[in-house]
Amino acid sequence: MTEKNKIETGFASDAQKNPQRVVFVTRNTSAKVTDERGPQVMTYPHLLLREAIALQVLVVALVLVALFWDAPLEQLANPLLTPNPAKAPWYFLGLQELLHYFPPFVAGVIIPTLVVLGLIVIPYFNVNIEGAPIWERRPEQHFRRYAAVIAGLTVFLALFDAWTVLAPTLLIGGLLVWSYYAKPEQSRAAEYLRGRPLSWWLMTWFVAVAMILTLVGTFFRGPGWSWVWPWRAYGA
Amino acid sequence: MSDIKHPSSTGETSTGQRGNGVTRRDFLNEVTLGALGIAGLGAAVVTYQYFSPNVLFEPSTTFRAGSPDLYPVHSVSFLQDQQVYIVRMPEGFYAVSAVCTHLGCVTQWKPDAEIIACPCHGSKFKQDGTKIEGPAPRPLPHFAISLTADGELLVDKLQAVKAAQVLKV
Amino acid sequence: MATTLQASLDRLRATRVWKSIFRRGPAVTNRSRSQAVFGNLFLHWLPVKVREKALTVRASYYLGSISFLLFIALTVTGILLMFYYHPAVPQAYRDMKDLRFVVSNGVFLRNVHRLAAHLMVLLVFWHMFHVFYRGGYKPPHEFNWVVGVILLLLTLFLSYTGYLLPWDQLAFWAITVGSNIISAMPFVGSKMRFILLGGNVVGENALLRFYVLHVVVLPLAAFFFIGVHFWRVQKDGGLTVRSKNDGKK
Amino acid sequence: MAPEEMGKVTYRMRLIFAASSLLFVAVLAVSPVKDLLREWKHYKRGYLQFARTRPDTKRLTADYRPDLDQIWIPEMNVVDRCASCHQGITQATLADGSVPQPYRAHPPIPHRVREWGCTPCHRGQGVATEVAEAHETTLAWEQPILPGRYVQGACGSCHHDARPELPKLNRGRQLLADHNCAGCHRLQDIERSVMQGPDLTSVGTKVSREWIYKWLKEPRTVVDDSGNVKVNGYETQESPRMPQFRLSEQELHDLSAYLSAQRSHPVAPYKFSGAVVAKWGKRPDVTDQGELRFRQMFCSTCHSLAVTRAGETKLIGGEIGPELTKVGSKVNPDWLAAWLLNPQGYLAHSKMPRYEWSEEDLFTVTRYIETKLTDSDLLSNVPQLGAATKEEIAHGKKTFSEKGCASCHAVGSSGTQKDFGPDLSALGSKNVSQLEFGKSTIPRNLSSYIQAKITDPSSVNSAARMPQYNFNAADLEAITTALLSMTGPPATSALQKLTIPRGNPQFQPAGEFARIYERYQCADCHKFNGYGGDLAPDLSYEGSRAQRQWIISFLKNPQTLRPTLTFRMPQFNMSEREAAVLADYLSMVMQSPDVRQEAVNAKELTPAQAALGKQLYEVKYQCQSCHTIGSGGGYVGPNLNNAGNWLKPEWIAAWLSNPQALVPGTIEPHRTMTDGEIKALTAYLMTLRQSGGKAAQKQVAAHGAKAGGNGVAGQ
Repeated sequence: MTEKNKIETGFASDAQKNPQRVVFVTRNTSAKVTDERGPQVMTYPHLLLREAIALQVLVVALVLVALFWDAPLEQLANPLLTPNPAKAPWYFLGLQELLHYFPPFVAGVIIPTLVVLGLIVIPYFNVNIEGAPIWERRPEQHFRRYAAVIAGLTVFLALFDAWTVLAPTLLIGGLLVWSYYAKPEQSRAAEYLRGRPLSWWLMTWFVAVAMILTLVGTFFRGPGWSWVWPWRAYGA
Repeated sequence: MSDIKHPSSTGETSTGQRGNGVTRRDFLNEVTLGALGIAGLGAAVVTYQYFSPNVLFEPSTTFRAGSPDLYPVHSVSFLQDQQVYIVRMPEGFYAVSAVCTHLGCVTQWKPDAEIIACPCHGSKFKQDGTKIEGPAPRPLPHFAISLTADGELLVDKLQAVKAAQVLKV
Repeated sequence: MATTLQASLDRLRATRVWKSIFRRGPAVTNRSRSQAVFGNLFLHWLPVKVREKALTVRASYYLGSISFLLFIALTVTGILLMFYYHPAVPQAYRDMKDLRFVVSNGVFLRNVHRLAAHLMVLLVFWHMFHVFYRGGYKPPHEFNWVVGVILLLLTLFLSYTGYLLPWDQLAFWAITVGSNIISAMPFVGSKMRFILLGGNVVGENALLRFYVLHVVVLPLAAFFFIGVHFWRVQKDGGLTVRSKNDGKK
Repeated sequence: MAPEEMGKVTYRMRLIFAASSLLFVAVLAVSPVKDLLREWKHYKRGYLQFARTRPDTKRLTADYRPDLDQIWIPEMNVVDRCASCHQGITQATLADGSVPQPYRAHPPIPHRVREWGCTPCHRGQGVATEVAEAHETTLAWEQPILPGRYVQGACGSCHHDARPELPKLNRGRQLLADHNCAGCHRLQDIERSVMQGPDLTSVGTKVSREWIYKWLKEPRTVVDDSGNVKVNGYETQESPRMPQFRLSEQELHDLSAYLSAQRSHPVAPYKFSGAVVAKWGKRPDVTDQGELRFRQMFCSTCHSLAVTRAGETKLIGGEIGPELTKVGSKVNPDWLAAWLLNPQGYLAHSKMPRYEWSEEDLFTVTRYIETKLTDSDLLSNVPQLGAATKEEIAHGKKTFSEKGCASCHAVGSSGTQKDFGPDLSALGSKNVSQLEFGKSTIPRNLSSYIQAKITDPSSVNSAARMPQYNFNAADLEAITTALLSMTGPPATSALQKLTIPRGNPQFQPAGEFARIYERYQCADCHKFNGYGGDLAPDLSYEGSRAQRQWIISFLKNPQTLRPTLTFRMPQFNMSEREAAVLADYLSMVMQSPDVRQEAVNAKELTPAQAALGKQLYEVKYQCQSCHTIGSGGGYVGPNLNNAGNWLKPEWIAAWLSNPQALVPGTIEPHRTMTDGEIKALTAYLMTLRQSGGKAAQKQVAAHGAKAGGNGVAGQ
């Protein structure tokens, strides 16, 4: 009875003995207690001491940088004088880069909404809980499906000439295709990549695109959102 | 961190009551506490410094009160912007604060009764600022008054002077 | 010297006042150490015990903790900066100049605030990716992941609203460009922008709104969700720590 | 693990914590230390040390406080902390040049630093307390300190009037006006003049295509690289009006074709009567006679001619009209006579007066110009252009508008084109980031930009259409100063109140007087109520000064009052009626409120007073050192031989009591005289009359002509 309960809820019932006992039962696996996660120590003082050190190191780092780097301050805001280029804060520069390629509704609304929704629903997707490696089951069928998605995405991005999005997409897509054909024993990278679930691939693609777009928007965009090399000052 | 993994080896040092382990542990404790204490005190001092402004956007405490001819003899003129009475008597000029010494209300000159009266708690002063009655603890202070090179009155509200000191024009 | 310090500390701990506040003796036993955590409102967010493995740097790089500490640092420097800031045009900009040139340590505080803000956005992203790659979003942590996503959005909005406050060209045009993205939403976009800015252009109203959002509304919301986030870490069984058989079938 | 071991902190952790705490304290201390060592505090301490080395230490340190010094003038939006470092700014004893900066005192100016602050004049960032931030261009401040040599530009932001203390600014504004900069650009306070460049509607009837080609290639007035102005190869002080455009050979062909085809409203060729031609046509002295008339009519007051003296050739004559040395090779003879008869008939806004010509004079003078004022080499370098083709004309028309020629020149009814170039009325407050520097390597600041733009427009913008100007260094600086003064309207209403507007004088007479005034272009040389030229006396109060009869006789036969002058009133051959109309108007309208007619009654002046006056004139006040009576006296002031016929007694009285009240800036000394002395001097001066009558007048006229001839040749 106890055992059945564990399987259904995924939680240990005797929380008093060991509140951290967690059990997952998924397809193709058997029920297994996964509590072999080492001994425990008191929060006070062990964790708090480390937090205090972390705080001190953080403050030291902040102070040292703040002494040599001044927070930017430009001229008084002037609605009549648009700087060229006018840039949003750096964490929105990926979005601004997207706006350069896609209509505002797509880049400004649909994509951010999808990203936020996607992030929220990740834990509720079954496929992630399994953590099943991507090519484990029905690889041919999956490969055809994924290849079609990558091809479609490539055509779509190429149509909009959005090559700063296309580049990381092709990179990750290429890795995915490579991992399909590679033999796990061939190299450690192949073994690693073949062991990743679909959610890992999606997130990695997102991280790659977001990073490339933000870097491009921050450093490689000049007047008129044209491509510039950051080591060459504008106008010089 | 592997420090707690071998309690037998490190435990000796940290918990042992013999040798210089005790002193070392205590010393470290005190260095830490001392450093944090200094940081705390320093932070208090720096915060105090931060809170005391280095420049003020307040009206100047020294101001020009115009030509002496503007003030008839035997007159008390209230300068509202500066909250000062310019008093001209036969013996000369003096500048009297219009701020009551009791609780800082602005007093009023009553020409009929020839007194300076405070509307808040009923203090009354003579035109030279000496107290007649009321809760005010002190007479109204006199400010330094002088003539500029181009012949205008100059009052310095930061500089209080004795009541006997008048400007002869 | 050493002993006197220790002795006076001990004497202080023996007073009624100290005891009334801390309600425990020196933390020498596990019981008193537990009480130290239980008996303190802020430490109550933490579990009494943590897994030893979760303390290692590689387990989390302390990304969550440092993000939180940055939030505290931002709160402290932010409150100090508020003493010299008027959310008005163009006084806000003059206040920046005064912080820079006149106020003792003003430029330092502003630098720290600005730097910590950027760092916090960066670390919150990093924290999220790190948690994802470690599988920290998986049950039973699903809800805490969602809280984390909310905290990410709050961090972005905190940083974004703070961006306008210096009222310089950088601020003005970043907010102008950013707020125009909102108006791309169908039907409600322009209305939302109108409400956010309190007008059709980035002006005095927008500055005041961003100020209130930045110093009151968003920090309170962030504080609340941070509390939930910490508390859920404890309730969901602590940090995700890989066991030996993780990743191996 | 034993339960109690769970709470033991290792020695290593304690060590790490202790070390990080120490580092924490040390690093936290850096910012307060940095704060202690701020730049302004350094200068504060330095001032105390410096003051101790001075003899008047006590006075210098009387106002010393260790805090920031701030000048706050809310209504002008001024927050200046400059005095935090520049602490001796108001200490008179530190004005010496040997006092090191930043402690030197400000040179005396009419503005008090406490009431005006520093940045309204010097610019820079007043709120800054660091040297670089306060003085230089930074990301957060693009109005750096105005270099000292341009500081008059700052004065000009408020003082739109011309102040004698600001010579560089005035010179710059004058240059901007003279060079027709307002033709293409909108400039603060400099309006487009009515006559920018000549109307070219019928220019094809005036000059040949070859001459146009030559002119476009090398405008008559050329400034060489060293800034010397040359007209037809002769040095002069005249400001060049037509700039040199960078035109290709093709553009020169096209433009000359287009312009030579402009013959819309040709003036009808003047036909001399047969009698005159018969009488003068054959006479060998016709050109000599023409030259004599040319001189007698004082053409030289406005036009200059090249004169060679001692191997050196110079232009002699006025600058109101063009230089005429080679004009005979330039214009068509048919056109010339018609022009001289009625200049406004060809060019409505011409400044040239319409003389009352006798046919003989016109004939001789035109012959003189056609034969003597010529240069056979003028067109020697010009290719044979032939007749203009349709295609060339069409291209020329396009080039004409592309180069902005229409900004100054009207062709046909199209009128001139406004604001061809950028608006410069707020150039002085432009930020560096708003300027295009192109590929040039000049320093990134406004004054360098302005100078580069003027000396070589293509250096900062290869597509610049602006013509090239060659100014010498001083004029370049003056123009830069004037442009820097154009900062647009002041930002705050309080400053707007303090701005001193430019006087915008207008004089709009009416009626018969207006017709004669226009005909003789009186305002070219004379001022009327502040409007007009500077060459001749201001006539605003002429009615209070001169007697009507004298004015009439002077207008009919201008003679000089001041024999040292080169430029004199031309002989217009005015009719009696015209002279009378002018005299009536001047007597009645141009009156000074300061001259009261009842002050002196001429009839009450006695010979005794006159005798006393003579005494005062000769002994007490020594007037003869400047004025001439009879044959003795100086030449600084006007000749008083005929004062009794010329001046009104009440004017003399008012003048003697306070000359500067009547004519500000006159060199007549202001003496304190008693009323009795004034009356006596007036009485004496009123007795000075030259015998009237035709003979005297004729003699005077002849003398004037002779003197004029000498004047031109002798100067």
